[in-house]
Amino acid sequence: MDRRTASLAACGVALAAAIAVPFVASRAEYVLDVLFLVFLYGAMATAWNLLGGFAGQVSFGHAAFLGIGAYTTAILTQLGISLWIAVPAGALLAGAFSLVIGIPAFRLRGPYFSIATIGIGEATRLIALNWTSLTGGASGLTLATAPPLIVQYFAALALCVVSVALAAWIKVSRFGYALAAIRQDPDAAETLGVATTVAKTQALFLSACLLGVAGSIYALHYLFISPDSVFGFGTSIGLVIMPIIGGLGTVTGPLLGAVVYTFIREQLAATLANADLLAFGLLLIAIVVFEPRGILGIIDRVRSGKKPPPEIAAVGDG
Amino acid sequence: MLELHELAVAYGDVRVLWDVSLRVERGEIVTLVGANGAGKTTLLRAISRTVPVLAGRIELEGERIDRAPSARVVERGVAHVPEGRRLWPDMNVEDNLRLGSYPRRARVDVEASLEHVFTLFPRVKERRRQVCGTLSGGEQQMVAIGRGLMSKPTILMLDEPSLGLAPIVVSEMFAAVQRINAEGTTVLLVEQNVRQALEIATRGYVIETGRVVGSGTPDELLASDQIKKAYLGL
Amino acid sequence: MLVAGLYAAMSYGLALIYGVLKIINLANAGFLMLGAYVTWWLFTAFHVHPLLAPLAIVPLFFLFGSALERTLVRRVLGAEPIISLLLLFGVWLVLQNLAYVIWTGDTRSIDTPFIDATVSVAGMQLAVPRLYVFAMGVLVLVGLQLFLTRTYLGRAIRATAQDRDAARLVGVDVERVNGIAFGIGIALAGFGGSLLSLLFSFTPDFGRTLSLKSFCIVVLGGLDSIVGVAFGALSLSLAEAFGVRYMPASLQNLISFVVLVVVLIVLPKGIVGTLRALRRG
Amino acid sequence: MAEPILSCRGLTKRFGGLLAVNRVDLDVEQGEILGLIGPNGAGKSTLFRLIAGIMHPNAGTVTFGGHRITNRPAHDVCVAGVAATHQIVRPFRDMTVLDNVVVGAFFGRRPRPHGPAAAREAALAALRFCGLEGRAHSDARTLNLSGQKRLEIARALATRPEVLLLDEVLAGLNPTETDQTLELVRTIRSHGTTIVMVEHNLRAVRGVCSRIVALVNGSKIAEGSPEAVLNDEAVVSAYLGTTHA
Repeated sequence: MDRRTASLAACGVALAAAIAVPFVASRAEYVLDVLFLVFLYGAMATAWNLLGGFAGQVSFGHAAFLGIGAYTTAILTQLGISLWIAVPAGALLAGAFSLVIGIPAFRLRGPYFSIATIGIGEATRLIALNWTSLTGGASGLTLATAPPLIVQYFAALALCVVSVALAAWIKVSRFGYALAAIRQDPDAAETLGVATTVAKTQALFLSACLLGVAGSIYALHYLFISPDSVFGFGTSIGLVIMPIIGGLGTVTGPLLGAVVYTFIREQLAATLANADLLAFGLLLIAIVVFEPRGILGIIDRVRSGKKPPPEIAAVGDG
Repeated sequence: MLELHELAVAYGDVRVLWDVSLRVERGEIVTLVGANGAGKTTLLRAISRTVPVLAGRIELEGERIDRAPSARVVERGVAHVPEGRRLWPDMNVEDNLRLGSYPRRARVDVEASLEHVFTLFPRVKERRRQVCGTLSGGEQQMVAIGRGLMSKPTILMLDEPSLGLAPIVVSEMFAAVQRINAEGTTVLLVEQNVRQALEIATRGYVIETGRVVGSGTPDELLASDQIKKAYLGL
Repeated sequence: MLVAGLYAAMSYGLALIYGVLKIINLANAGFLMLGAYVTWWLFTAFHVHPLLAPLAIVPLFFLFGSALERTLVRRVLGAEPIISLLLLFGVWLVLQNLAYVIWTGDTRSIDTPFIDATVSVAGMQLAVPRLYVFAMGVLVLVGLQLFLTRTYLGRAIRATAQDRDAARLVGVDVERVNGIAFGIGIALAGFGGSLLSLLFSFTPDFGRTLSLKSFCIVVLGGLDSIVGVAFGALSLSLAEAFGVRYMPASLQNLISFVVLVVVLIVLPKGIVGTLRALRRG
Repeated sequence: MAEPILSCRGLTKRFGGLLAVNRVDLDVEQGEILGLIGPNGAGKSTLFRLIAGIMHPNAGTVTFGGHRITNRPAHDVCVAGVAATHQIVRPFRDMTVLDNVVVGAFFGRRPRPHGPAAAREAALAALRFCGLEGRAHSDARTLNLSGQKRLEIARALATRPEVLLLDEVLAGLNPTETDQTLELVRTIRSHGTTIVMVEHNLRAVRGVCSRIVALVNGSKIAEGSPEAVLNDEAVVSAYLGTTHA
């Protein structure tokens, strides 16, 4: 059995297990709740990774898309509109917004783009906070009814599967080659015929739509959303951290990162406020300094028994 | 006073110099000639310790400097005026010059060194308050040489001082180099203006693809066909 | 308007670190916040007058900054810019949440008679702390300008920022300059935070808004000049002062973000950089 | 004579006060190997970047196959059929050698290969052509300089160019590698691709080019057969300098 078949088989087994869980788990409620979060975060991290990992455009403002999805769905359901319309509307609105900001923001490169995204994320949060007539301002929005947990569970699972499958397909497609080329050397990519701005905008759009759906599911799960929760900087931080923990620019890395992220949050957030973010900060520093390829990098290293790639700082100046 | 023994230099995988040996005696003007990409600039950078040395020795007055940090080499009296002048464009002329006397040894009598540079290049004095980015090419080159002199070097290394300058300015430049040499500073010169450089030199070395392929007095070099070969591939 | 002094003081560290090390100090927000908290803590625990706090903060933060450069930042200097950005983002997270853990998320403020004092100048009632902060901001900028133009070390820092190799060729130890510049940058952030604590109440999270303002200021002014930073600080405080007349005060913070994004996109070299390019061209 | 496949008229580029390229006219005939020579700072690489769309000129036009490509973005120029290599090699360091070339095959001039399998096939063909197929699955960063230069060429070839711009592909190579690369250049031409090369190694230029253009300080000073240009008094003094007047 070659590697490809093996990994496909592993995916199949994992998927079957995930489908079976609700029917066999003993403390189903609790297990479902945790797994729901893993899948939701996994989908979100995978979505962020399309732009941040594949194309190397690190965004600190991706909460904006989650927030738009969440608010759109919340507002439309309050008006009595069916979820079959409300959720896609949230996704499309998030996507449309990404086009509006992507066109100017992609004139910036690397770190400048990243800083602009902090500003964009913060600006959308402030707008949500102050547009009281639409969003209810700081007091947030409350939804009347939620679909049963098992439906939410399968929705998160489905979104996660779709995101990961999309990422896996992109990785080997023409589009994926364009993104990888952009990440490593945008100028060289241009001279080989890659329309870099177009490709980056497409990645951003896909990423935003997926996050829009994730936002809808989030709103339906918690039944309460506020600018500080869905648009908050903490959300954006989580989106950056999960893929980095797992392995930036890989297909399964963000999912692994989501598992670690959910675990640390569940364990630490309860014991001490903000201890989880403290841990993420330390983890981030450690990863960047010691193994920028994240968990998958560590696995790779253990497996091949090789030394880490020569000092990332080896390219000194001069 | 400066001796290179079988010096080898590489950037990563790319070998640039192979077994280069040469010597510069006190008071000489030694010119390195050779086509673009032959490794002349790298040779100077190896001496000023701004590229790592792979193998071989560099000795300055008998002391090995091939592992010393660049600051130490400057302190020992080697000034390197790099290709393309490399001034600090947003600083004024005087600040550029004053920073030239950064080594402790040179910080005494800074005013006297400054006066010395101004006598050598009166035009620089006129521009002393001007930001370097706005100077003409010739003026920038004068400031770059002046900055090198501010460290009170015993040996001055010049990399392509005539690059991009008008012929009249080039002549001025070479006259200044001769004057600096007459005042007791040894000069190691890399030039693409071969004829004029050899006119003021005591000796020259021909470098081709990272190796020394010939040496001798200017007349010997000009008479042989080594130079034409090195430059024009005849 | 008087806030401009504060804005300038807290932004210059960012510009200095960018100028010399060519990395964007995303942790600036954390150090601002830490400066404010240390001031508050010295005041409540040891009754150190807040005006004296910088005497401790500046050297302490300088040492911390150089140590951070030596241990962590140095390792990522040659890597892609995004790596150093993520590293400093991690440092920021750690600082911010350490503050949460130590001092909790409660809003803090410093309360002394000095804070409430006012003077009347030309018929206007002006708060003394605001005047003081403005004066200090100006003083620090002038002091820095003198340091950078009059001393060997200061000139070496500018030289390294403009052309590292050339600096090396005149004997500057550029690795040491890196550490010093990072230390000064962090010390300035701490100092800015300390000044801030005189004007505003704060939480561990408050650095973010201000840090974004710093980004806005250095981007407006160009990432490497004191005059630029002063100019950027003034422009932003003016824009805010005018802005609040036409929109609710709660949206005031939005102004800097909008300016940031617009300037990044329209004038990537900043206003000062653009003027300079025009003058040279 | 037939229409030149590529031609520049009055091409000018300023950097601040410096005229890097000064009103240069250049015609490239179908099927030739044109050499572009000149001392350091003559503006050769800038001229290349202007043609490839990496930079845009302050004045003048570039025409390719009868269409103006001035001010078009670099990726458009590549898709139109003008590919360029970079003077300083710029491989995608974390990709395999093959994947580097696949990028070129996937994009570049139409008709493009359909699907990943076809793109890999095309990329392998380009690698084989450049003698790199043995290293197809190595990481690009593990190639030595000569390998990376060949990779630059293979990547550019994979975009199926009609005109290939080679920027100092010989710099840093030893004599054997130089000869191999020159042979490769001849083979590429014999397959119908027109080549313009910037080169310092005049011996190589003399051996391989059918025509030479010399630039000094941004202006064209000579043009013609290798023998004529390399014996031109202005060119010789540009390289060797003038005797003190």
